[in-house]
Amino acid sequence: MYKIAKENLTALFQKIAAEQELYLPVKNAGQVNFGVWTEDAEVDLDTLKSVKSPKDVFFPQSETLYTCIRDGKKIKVEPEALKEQNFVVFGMKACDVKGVEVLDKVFLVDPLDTFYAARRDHGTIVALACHEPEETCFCKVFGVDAADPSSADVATWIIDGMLYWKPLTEKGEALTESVKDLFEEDGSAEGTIEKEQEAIRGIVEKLPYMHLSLEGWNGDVLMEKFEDPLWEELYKPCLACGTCTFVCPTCQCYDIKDYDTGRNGVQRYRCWDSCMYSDFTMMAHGNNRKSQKERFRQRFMHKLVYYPANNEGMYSCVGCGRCVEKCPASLNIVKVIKAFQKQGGEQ
Amino acid sequence: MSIEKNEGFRPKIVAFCCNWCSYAGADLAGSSRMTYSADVKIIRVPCSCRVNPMFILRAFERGADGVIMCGCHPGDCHYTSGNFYARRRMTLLFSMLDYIGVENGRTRVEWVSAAEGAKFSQTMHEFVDKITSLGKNVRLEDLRCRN
Amino acid sequence: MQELINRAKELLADGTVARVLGWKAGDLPYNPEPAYFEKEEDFADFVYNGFCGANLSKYMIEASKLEGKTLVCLKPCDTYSFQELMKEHRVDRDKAYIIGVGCKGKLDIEKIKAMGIKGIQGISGAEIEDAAETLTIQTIYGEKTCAYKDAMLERCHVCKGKDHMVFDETIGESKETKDADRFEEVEKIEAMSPEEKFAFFQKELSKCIRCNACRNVCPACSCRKCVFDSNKFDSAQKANVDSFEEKMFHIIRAFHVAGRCTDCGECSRVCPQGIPLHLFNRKFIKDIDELYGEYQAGADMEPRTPLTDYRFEDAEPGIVAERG
Amino acid sequence: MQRIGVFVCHCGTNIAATVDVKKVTEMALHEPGVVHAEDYQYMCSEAGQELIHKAIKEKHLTGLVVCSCSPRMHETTFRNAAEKAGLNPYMVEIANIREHCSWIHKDIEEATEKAVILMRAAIAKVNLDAPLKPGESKVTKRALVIGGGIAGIQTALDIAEAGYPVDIVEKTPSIGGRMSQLDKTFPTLDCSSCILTPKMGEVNAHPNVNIYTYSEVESVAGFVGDFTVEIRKKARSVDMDKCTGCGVCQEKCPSKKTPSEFNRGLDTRSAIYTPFAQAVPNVPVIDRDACIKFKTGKCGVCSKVCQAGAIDYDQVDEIITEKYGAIVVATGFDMIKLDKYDEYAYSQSKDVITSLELERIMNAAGPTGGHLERLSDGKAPKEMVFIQCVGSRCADERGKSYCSKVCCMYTAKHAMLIRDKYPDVNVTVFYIDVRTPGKNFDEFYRRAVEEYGVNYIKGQVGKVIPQPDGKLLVQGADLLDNKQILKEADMVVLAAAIEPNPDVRKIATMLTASIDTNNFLTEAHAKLRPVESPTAGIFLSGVCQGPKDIPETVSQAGAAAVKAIGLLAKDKLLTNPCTAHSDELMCNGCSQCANVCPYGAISYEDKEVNDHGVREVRRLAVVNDALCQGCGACTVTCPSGAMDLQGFSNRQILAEVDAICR
Amino acid sequence: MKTEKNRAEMIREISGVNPLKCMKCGKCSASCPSYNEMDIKPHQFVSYVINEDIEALANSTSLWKCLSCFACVERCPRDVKPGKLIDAARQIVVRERGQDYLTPDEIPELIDPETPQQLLVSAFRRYRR
Repeated sequence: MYKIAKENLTALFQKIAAEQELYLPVKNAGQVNFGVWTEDAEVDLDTLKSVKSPKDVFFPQSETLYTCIRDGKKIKVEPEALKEQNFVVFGMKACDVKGVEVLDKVFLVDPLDTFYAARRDHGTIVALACHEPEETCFCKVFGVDAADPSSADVATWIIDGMLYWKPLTEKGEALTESVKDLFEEDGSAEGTIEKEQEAIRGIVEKLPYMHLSLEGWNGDVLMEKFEDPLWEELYKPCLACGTCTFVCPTCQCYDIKDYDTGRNGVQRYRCWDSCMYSDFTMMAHGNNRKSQKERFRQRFMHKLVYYPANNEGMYSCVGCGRCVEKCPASLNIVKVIKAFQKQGGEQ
Repeated sequence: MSIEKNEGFRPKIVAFCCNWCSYAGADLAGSSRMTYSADVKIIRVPCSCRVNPMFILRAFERGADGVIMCGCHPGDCHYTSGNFYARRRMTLLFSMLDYIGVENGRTRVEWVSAAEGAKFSQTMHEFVDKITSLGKNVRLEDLRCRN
Repeated sequence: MQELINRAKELLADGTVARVLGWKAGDLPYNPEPAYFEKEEDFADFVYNGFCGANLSKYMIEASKLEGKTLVCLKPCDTYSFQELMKEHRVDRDKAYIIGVGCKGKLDIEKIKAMGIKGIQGISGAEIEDAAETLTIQTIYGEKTCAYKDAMLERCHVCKGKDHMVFDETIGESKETKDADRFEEVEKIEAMSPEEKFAFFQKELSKCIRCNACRNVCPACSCRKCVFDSNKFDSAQKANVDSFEEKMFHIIRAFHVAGRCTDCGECSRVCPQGIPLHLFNRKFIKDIDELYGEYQAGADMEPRTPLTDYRFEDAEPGIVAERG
Repeated sequence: MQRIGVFVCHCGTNIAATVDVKKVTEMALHEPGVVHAEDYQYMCSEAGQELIHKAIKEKHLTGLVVCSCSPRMHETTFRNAAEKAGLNPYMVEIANIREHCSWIHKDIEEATEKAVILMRAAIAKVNLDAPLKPGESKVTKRALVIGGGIAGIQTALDIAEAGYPVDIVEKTPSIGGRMSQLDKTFPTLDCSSCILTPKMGEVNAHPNVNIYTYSEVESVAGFVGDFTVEIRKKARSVDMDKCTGCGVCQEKCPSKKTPSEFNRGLDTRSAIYTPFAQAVPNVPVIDRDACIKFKTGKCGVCSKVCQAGAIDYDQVDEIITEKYGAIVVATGFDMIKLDKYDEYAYSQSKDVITSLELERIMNAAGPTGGHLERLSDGKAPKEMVFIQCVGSRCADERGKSYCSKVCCMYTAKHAMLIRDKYPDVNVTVFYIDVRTPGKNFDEFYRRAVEEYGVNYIKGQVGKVIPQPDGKLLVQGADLLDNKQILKEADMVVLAAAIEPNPDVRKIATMLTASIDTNNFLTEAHAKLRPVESPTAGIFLSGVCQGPKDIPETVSQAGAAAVKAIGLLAKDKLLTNPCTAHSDELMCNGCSQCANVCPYGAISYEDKEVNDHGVREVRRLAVVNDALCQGCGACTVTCPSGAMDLQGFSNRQILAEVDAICR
Repeated sequence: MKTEKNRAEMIREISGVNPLKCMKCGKCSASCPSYNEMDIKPHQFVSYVINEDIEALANSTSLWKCLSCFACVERCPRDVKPGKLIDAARQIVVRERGQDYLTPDEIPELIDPETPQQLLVSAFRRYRR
């Protein structure tokens, strides 16, 4: 176990960034999102949640796949290069790391998404524990421990002005090796961290959503949930914007579009899609989800039923609470789960 | 930015001209052999009120350095009131472009009648000079379209 | 609030209305959601407090298609939007029973959180009846307080006034909350150099994730099919691939609502990235006021808006350059 | 995918000397969709057109791009050539490489490069062209004239003479209008009714003319060539077929206290009345507000005395629906109200009158039998003062900003007539400017001064003060002498401004004809189409379009008639196919487009649509092809882009932009 | 001393009047109760301002003969309001002299609150000569 004083973090970032790209929470025009570290970037490790999840480090909102260039009446296809440089993501929270696991199960299975895979191969995740969880958090419901981001490559904690650094994987070890001279070793760190973890878990217990029950949600209840008349009520406030899907760490749908640049050819790119949008999965014959109710249902059925059905019961929600914070109509997955629970109770 | 510095820079300029006055004015400039820069390319529209702000932004997106719209003089519109609507639309659009920091002068509206060939050519001269002095449009360009 | 509930129940019971559109209490102290109430027992969850910022006018587009009348609770500023929608034939006045509800300024949870208040468990002082000037906030990390005024939405600081533009009846008092100049921010930007302006908007807009929340919440953006979703115009955009597209979207959106935007402030309220989107709309409003005479969208039923009207002596577009 | 042919014209050396036409032709073949490209000396020649014909046939072309002179020059030529070869004429686009390229550039390389870009833009546009077909609409061979004054009468007569049936709708019980109220006309001083009455008789007797008096236009639907108009024929209470016009009923009517409209309220009339002796038709109406029978149920004198049995108290308003191909508006004018001009004491003294009131006083059939006298005491005046520009040329809201145009001349007429008939009466005219543009007009004014000794003083009157002895103290200024003048007068005549008949606003709305801030109807073009409204099929006659005197009115009335006849003479109207169209699945029905349409071509209907499986009734914009002129104002107003213009569609213009910026 | 141009500009600014709107109808002179006592007549005021001959206006008796009755202001058909021009000229003269007979706090005690403000102000200018 290593540690470094908080005020020396800039030196750490400089050192990492000298070797590879470094993504971390940066405040820009008042909002914190993951961005590339630069000398004048305003790093913000105190804000609990970035507005967008850091998933776009691995799965960018838009990326070009290939370009078609016309030469007279011939067409040349130039595929986009894959990510080849190593990079580090610093400051991801336990829920966000779990979000990447959810994405892995989609993009790293056959057929392999090479663009995503390349980014995963070259990226090292340094996670940071949540020291002050908030009322919108419900990660524990989905088995995430805010105090112990242990599925990352490196786990860190900030306690009393010290950052504690614990490499967990080979990638993590390698990164540690490259910056080791900035660290000091601390044999008694485990104890300090355990004490902090107890405190965090104590706070987590007090959070309003902590006892949300997922009973009745799994891969086996497909038709029953799908046909439930409750959806007819729930979707009504939904404005059909894509905020929930775009801030979500696990939403993985994308659309493929073409952009004619004129002289630089036609670029085929993919960009995040949202099941809330009216042209979601639009096909030549039209759209198979005609109403907002159907599109709204899709999002929650996907997270709580379809995904678990295909992934040994793993939900594709990690309880980060971003949708709770950002929905313009104050709708969110918690309200949906609770509504079904209430209905179940009544029955 | 001085004009000297931009020597060799050839701006791309799109001119929207209404069919009844300005396009005819441009024709008159041509038949009177009044030269202006080849960097100006004219698109014929029925009336200045056909020009959608999206056309103008699209031109900038695709790498235009200046966009000028010409129509009949106020009160002379072939359709009686088209250019009045166009005038308000363009005033607001230009004001918004100015507001978000696009250099003043990249857009212009000029009323040119069918008899004003000389004015058309003179206006294009001035506009090309202005755009040349402003240099390449970088604030409203889509990088994907850049060479 | 009880008066409102009683009246709503009464109108529901006597068949005047088939449903009530109001707000349902959320599961956190600050997240009530727009909801329909059709049965007496539904009202257990009915709430109207400082966090009911949502402008329900837009929901009336869909509600106008339903059988029977819908009772809708509109705050003074919401009624401008409703009237503008009436003017555009997007809502049916005959299908609406409007209760003009009082307003003492709506709260912005983002502002409260920006004060460093987190782990919120309870908030008192936000009820519409409370005369308190201070909010008391219970959090996991202890009790916090903040002035009601400091937690108000930006739009409430430039409130259009306490009068409802259209209503069947009104319930509750409103409070004058205007304490700032509506165009101050716009003027500040206008005074910047082109480079500063560009940097300012580039920075703000770079946060845009094209979630379309601003568009979808906007009562003026009521198109069945937005140009940015349509292939017909060759203008579909789903993501901002280049920074140009951020500008394109927001400029065109502001342009499309120019002269129709009532300045209800919903766009800025809902932006997940806190982009001050009202600065676009307000710039157009300011220009319209200065160039074509003061105009408040939604304040009347005159069919022509500033962009569908003209005067011979209107300013030339060159005025933009002349103004500097 | 289109199969496009590109034809590059040399225009002799006009193009070929500056543009490398061979290179342009070669470049064309690299463009998507182009299957044929060739160049030729003169594309517009017979031989050139033959090349086009051949290529269309052999290569099965679906679109053409001609790189040549301005489309304003030969677009029609090439469209016709395409049509002859069986291709839709609207599948042709012109790249203007002469006026916009070869003639203005000197450098061959530069000009060639530009010509290629212009060609690309045209190819991009033709790629998105769709075949268009001009619409046809029928023409109902009947005209409607709204207003039965001299303007309406003249227009109706001219149209009727050309052989088309015409209906006149007149609001009052008789045709004749303002002119029938005038005594004499300038500058010839002929008697107004002597020249008007025969015209009224002529129009009444004309087999092609049908007059609806005491009637108003209720609604107008349809469009050029095919208007449907509802006319409300108000209950006259007198059977027009039975009445012989003997006038006994008017004599015997016991209710005689209603102010006479015709005499401007200077005297009274009976409840059953014809406005004036020469009224056409000479059939009285019962003013139901004044009639004792209608008010109390008791009376019925007129019915008893009528030997023809024409009185019909049970008559009701009748709605007549008729179709018309053309509508002429001739609604005329009235004097403005003077209630805001307290300083001239109009409402305080009976001896302060308007010029139109003076006309009635001067008229032999008027309230004083043509004798000039003070209305207060019946005495003959000795001093008369005329005040000009009362409410005309006024910058504030009390009056009108425009010059009423006729006042200078009729005041000279009045002054002259008074001096002629009553040489002992002194006449003073306070004027700001004397405006006399017109044939023999200035001579007329000078005669008033030189031969009749009318005293013209440059300067406005500030105040008219009624004196206890009944005189009027006029306080004015003489700007040329730099003196303030206090003058005692017996009568003061105010040249009040004229304004369009207030009903015109309602009528213009029904017709969707545009109107200016002063309520004058707007002409389609101020110089070139002065008697047409921008709305097709609507024509303007007389003062409803702007202040004018009788000869001008009559000439405009004739011009409006010619325009209407030109329209009625057509069997069918071909409509411009480059019109706007609304996509019903995208339309919001918000009415914004209708607000900017200068032609009233957009209406709304509730229609059921099937939006990808969702069926619902929506309010949708519908463009009338016969009315739409294709300006495109609506397309930009439409936020969703539902409204698009054929031939200049959004995607086409964007494609041109893209091609130019590439 | 300000230039005549400046003074003319000031008169326009103070009065809010655009003298170019005048159509020389003379209704002001026709309405003026003090006409005979004035050397420069009301309808002539505009020319002096347009020609920037403010010195003549400043030395004119008219400045102090005008009663500020505002008949001309009321009746002017062109919205030119000569009474306001003359009032503005008066104000300029007074300002240039730097006179101040009353201190601001003395004024409220002396006046009837019903009195129109404009009358008051112009009366002060007129009588403190």
